[in-house]
Amino acid sequence: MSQYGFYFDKEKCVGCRACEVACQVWNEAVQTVKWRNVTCLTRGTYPEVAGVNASLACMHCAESPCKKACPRTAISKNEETGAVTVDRTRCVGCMLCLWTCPFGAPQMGEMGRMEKCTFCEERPVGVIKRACEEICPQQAIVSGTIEELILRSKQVAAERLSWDARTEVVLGHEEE
Amino acid sequence: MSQQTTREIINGIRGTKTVPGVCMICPWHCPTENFVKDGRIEYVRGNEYAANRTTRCVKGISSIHSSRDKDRLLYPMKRNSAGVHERISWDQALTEIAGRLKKIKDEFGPESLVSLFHLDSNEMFTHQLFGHLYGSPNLSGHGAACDQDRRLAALSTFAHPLPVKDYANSRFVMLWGADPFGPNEALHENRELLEAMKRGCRLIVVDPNRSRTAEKAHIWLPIKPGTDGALALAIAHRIVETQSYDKSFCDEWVHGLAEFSEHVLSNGYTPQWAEGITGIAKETIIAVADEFAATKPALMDGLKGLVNYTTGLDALRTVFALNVITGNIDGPGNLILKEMSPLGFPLEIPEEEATIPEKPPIAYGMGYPLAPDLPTQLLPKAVLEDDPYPVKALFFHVCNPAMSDPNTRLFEKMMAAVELSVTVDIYMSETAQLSEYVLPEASTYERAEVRESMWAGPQTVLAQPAIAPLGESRPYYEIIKGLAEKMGYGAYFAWDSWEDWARTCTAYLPVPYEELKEKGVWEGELRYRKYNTDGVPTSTGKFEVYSTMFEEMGYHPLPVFNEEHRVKPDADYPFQLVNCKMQYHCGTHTQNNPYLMAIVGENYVEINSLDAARLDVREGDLVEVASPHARATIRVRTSEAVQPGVARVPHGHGFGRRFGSIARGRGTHINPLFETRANPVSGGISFNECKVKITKA
Amino acid sequence: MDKFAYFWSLIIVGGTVFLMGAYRNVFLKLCFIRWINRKIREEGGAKVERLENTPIPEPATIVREAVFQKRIRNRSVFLWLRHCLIFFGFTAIFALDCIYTVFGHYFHHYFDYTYFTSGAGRAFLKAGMELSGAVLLVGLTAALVHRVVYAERERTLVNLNLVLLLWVVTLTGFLTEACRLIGEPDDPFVDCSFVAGPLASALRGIDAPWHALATPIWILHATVTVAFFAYLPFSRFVHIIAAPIGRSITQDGNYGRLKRERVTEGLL
Amino acid sequence: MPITNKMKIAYASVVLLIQVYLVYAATLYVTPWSAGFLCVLVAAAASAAGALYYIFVVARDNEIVAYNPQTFLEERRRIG
Repeated sequence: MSQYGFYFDKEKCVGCRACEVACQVWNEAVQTVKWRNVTCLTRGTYPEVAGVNASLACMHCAESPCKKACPRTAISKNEETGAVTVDRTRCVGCMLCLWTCPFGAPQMGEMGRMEKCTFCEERPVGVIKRACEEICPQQAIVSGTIEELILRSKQVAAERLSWDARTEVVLGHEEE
Repeated sequence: MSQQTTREIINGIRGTKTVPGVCMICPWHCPTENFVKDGRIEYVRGNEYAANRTTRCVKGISSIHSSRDKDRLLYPMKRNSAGVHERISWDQALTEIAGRLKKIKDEFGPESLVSLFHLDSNEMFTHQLFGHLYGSPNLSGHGAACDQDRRLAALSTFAHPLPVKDYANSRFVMLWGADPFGPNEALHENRELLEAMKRGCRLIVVDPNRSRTAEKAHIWLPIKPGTDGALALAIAHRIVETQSYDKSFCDEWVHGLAEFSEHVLSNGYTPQWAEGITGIAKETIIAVADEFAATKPALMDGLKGLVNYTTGLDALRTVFALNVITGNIDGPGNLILKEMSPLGFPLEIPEEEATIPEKPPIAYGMGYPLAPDLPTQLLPKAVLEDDPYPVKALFFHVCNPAMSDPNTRLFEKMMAAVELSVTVDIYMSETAQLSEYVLPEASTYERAEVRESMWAGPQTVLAQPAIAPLGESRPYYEIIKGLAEKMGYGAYFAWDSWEDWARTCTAYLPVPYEELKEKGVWEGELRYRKYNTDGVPTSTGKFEVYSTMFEEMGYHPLPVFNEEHRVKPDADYPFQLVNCKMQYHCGTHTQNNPYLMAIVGENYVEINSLDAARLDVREGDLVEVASPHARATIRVRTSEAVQPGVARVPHGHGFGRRFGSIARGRGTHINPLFETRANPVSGGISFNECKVKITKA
Repeated sequence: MDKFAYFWSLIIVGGTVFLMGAYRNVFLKLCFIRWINRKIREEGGAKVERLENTPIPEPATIVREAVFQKRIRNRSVFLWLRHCLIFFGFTAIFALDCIYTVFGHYFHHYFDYTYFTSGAGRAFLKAGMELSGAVLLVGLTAALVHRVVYAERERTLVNLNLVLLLWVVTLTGFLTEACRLIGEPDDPFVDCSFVAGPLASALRGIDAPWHALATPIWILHATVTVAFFAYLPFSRFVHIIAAPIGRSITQDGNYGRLKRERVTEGLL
Repeated sequence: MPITNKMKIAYASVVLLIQVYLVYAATLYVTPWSAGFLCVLVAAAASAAGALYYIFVVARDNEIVAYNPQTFLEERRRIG
């Protein structure tokens, strides 16, 4: 059972929302509300302004809180790919899953049931990119097995520390 | 399992067929792939063989809607006496237009036809029909509203109209008023720049507004609007003073370095002087100048932020001069003088058939001999007063000057005064509503195109029709063919399918036609430092920092910083109006798009929170923005990213839109506020020479 | 084992089964959600504390979402009408029933409080229950018809068991009332029961041993009702308990937006 | 451990309390210590036992067993 998931690089994302629309176009038949959402934030006063953009759909967590919080046990985890998906026939749209999801991924669909990113189930995992990853002009979204993604985030950090004089600690690699 | 391309895998999943195409939303023409299944476009993405790989920007991916949009133009229309557009047949439309064109040519000469287009590759047919056969010299793109100054500055410095950027190998990138991460999305360049930055490339952005690119930059210089020229000259002063330019390169390849240095030093363009004007500390200017001179390879480029001011042309000439004197030109990681692929014209027209126009292009008569494109904002005055010579026929193809040019009232008068006005578009745009004939064009999914794309090296895109044209719309080449037959030039347009002229176009490409058709794109080899082999096509055979072309035409050969034409905010009009673009929209075609209108439906005036507090206005309130010329009511958006004293308004919205169920009635048309101001040399529209006052509505 | 003994043992067993279901499908989950939200706040390293774990929902969204059900209205007016009938019918009859049993059957053991048992209140209660019962029955019949006939076209899900169960409950409710009225023709409030009254007079025509049938029908009604309540938390009807909590806290997706902002701010 | 024994005992005691009250309420309708009342008592006892068995044994909250904070940090790290 290999766990797949998304890796999102905030330094590359410019908040253009192409991933949102690509997800809508690819899942047109089953999607009534946007599964992937980009948040663009700016803080501070001119000219000391800091901005960041984050494109978040489901992170397909290993021990997904939404799966445990659902009173109808409608959310299940795919064994091979680790993709967390919702079963529409069981879901009643009570949105307890959204209350517990740390990333705010579940969306309330127009059909009265919860809809969420299905990690592009149709697309063979590990063979081709997900719809949002394929469209992202900056290639800020990367999908793959967790080991690959963590290795990648370490490589990016190492590569950055090699030339960046300021030894800024990169998120999550404190213990290395 | 053979190494299946991702196309085949997706076709396997969805049972679709892949048809290579091209995206027609913005000037970048990214090669694309359309996935078609029984007459419907299921999915679109970038072409995996092209430089942008499978990526596409938000406007591109959402343009799938225009292949199914029921609000598109579906049949030819003619405006009746009551001013209402009625449906007419193709035959009647083409016969009447051809008759009128012949009558106008006999009476006023071929020069009285002006044909404006945005960027469609099928303009080759316009050039051949209206240019070679009909004989009009006034065929022009939308350069005046876009990058006219940049093209002229590049022509005068490198004798190349359109330098592009090789970010992948660059170590230092400085962008003046350009926002590739924001509205002017340049697909593969964005990815290359970000990957280069990950490898340590420095990004410096000069922009009064905290744009998306400024967000990612290492250094952001929040300059006062319109004063980029002073900063560029100050950097040049620093580099020339410390002699940190590339001496060997300059001796061999640069003309006029001595005059340039003497000019910069004697006129006192010191960083201290620039600090007062631009508001950027002189230490920062010196640090940036030294870092630019020291890091190789580096590149500097500027775009919309500069060209919207009358000082823009000289600023860009200085920026390009800085590239040249530090030897950063046409090498890996520099500005690349793009090499075009050997594309021919689609039709063979023998020399003697072509009619040579007697009168010069209208731009000469208007006093802008060096203007690369016709200054469309001065066209209304020229038409109404028959200024250089009478213009009786206007032909618009996929461009909407009624919406995008300043001083809309004058434009409306022109459209009423002119004898024949024809618009070819896929939507009933504002220009179409004002013109007599409206011909529906097939969208990019329903027509073929052979075109050069904007990758640094030679790259040809062969787009093919994926679905049948909607309603009675026709591809542009069919319209031109119909018109040509009615005008008696049918002999040259004797082809039955688009493949015939596509083969003649791509005859000289080294790739076989079948392979190009299957892949959809051909990429030649990106050659660096082409001047070593091919030389520099300027009159002096060198890159010209002292421009002989300008000298001949009586303009100042060296870039200066004069603000005599600048319109500065004053007491009763305290705000500088900046005409900007939105990241999620690009012109008329995205206005009726449900995906984009869901993200941002209407335009807004963006002002700094301090100004909003002073005006006692909150986010979302309606305010009245008034320039000495006109006024408009629009919603406010307070933001920390905008410089106090500046009001940013995205153009391209509103005008009491009537053409689409989603676009109808949304947005505010801001262009009437801008006066008709042109850059004295290039004739480019200086939108931002405009001061406004904002009051609570 | 007379009627009342059976009734009370039924209530005890049904109530406990209901509580067991509520434990597994609601109580456990709410405890977990509260715990995970606190965990996120402590170890998530979110520098931003702005977002509380259980924001106070604004009433406007609740009214729009729960009472007006804008989402179903967007889909189709018929589905919206059907849901409103069932929603208001069920809540009304449930509330009135509680009032009636508490004030009617229970209080008079302690103090002579006859307002609801024989006073003017009885009439209101009676008419109210009849009305809401009728509304509920109409809604449920519409749901049954719709589920069988239109299910594929409307892409809704066909599970008849629940709707059928509630339908039987309502039907037997009217039958019991009708039988009681047959037994007591001179009931002072017969004019208030505008459904059961005519039904009773109609049934009186058919010469079945109505008096003998009264108790079994009453028992059947009681059994089916308690079965419905007991099965509720295990079935799709758990959304009667869970949806008000979940939907009002997550405010039609707004809570998700706040959480995404919190994650993004953590990246600043 | 999200669901402590303390919570389970609290919930179970509430269930038992309700049962006791219902039995007391039944005394108003069913004369105590008559045959019917005995049935009520048996029903109460059975359901109480069933409830306790269910709460402490059947409804294993294994699926909600300790949420491992390390995996949670893992997911956070993937937003680099």
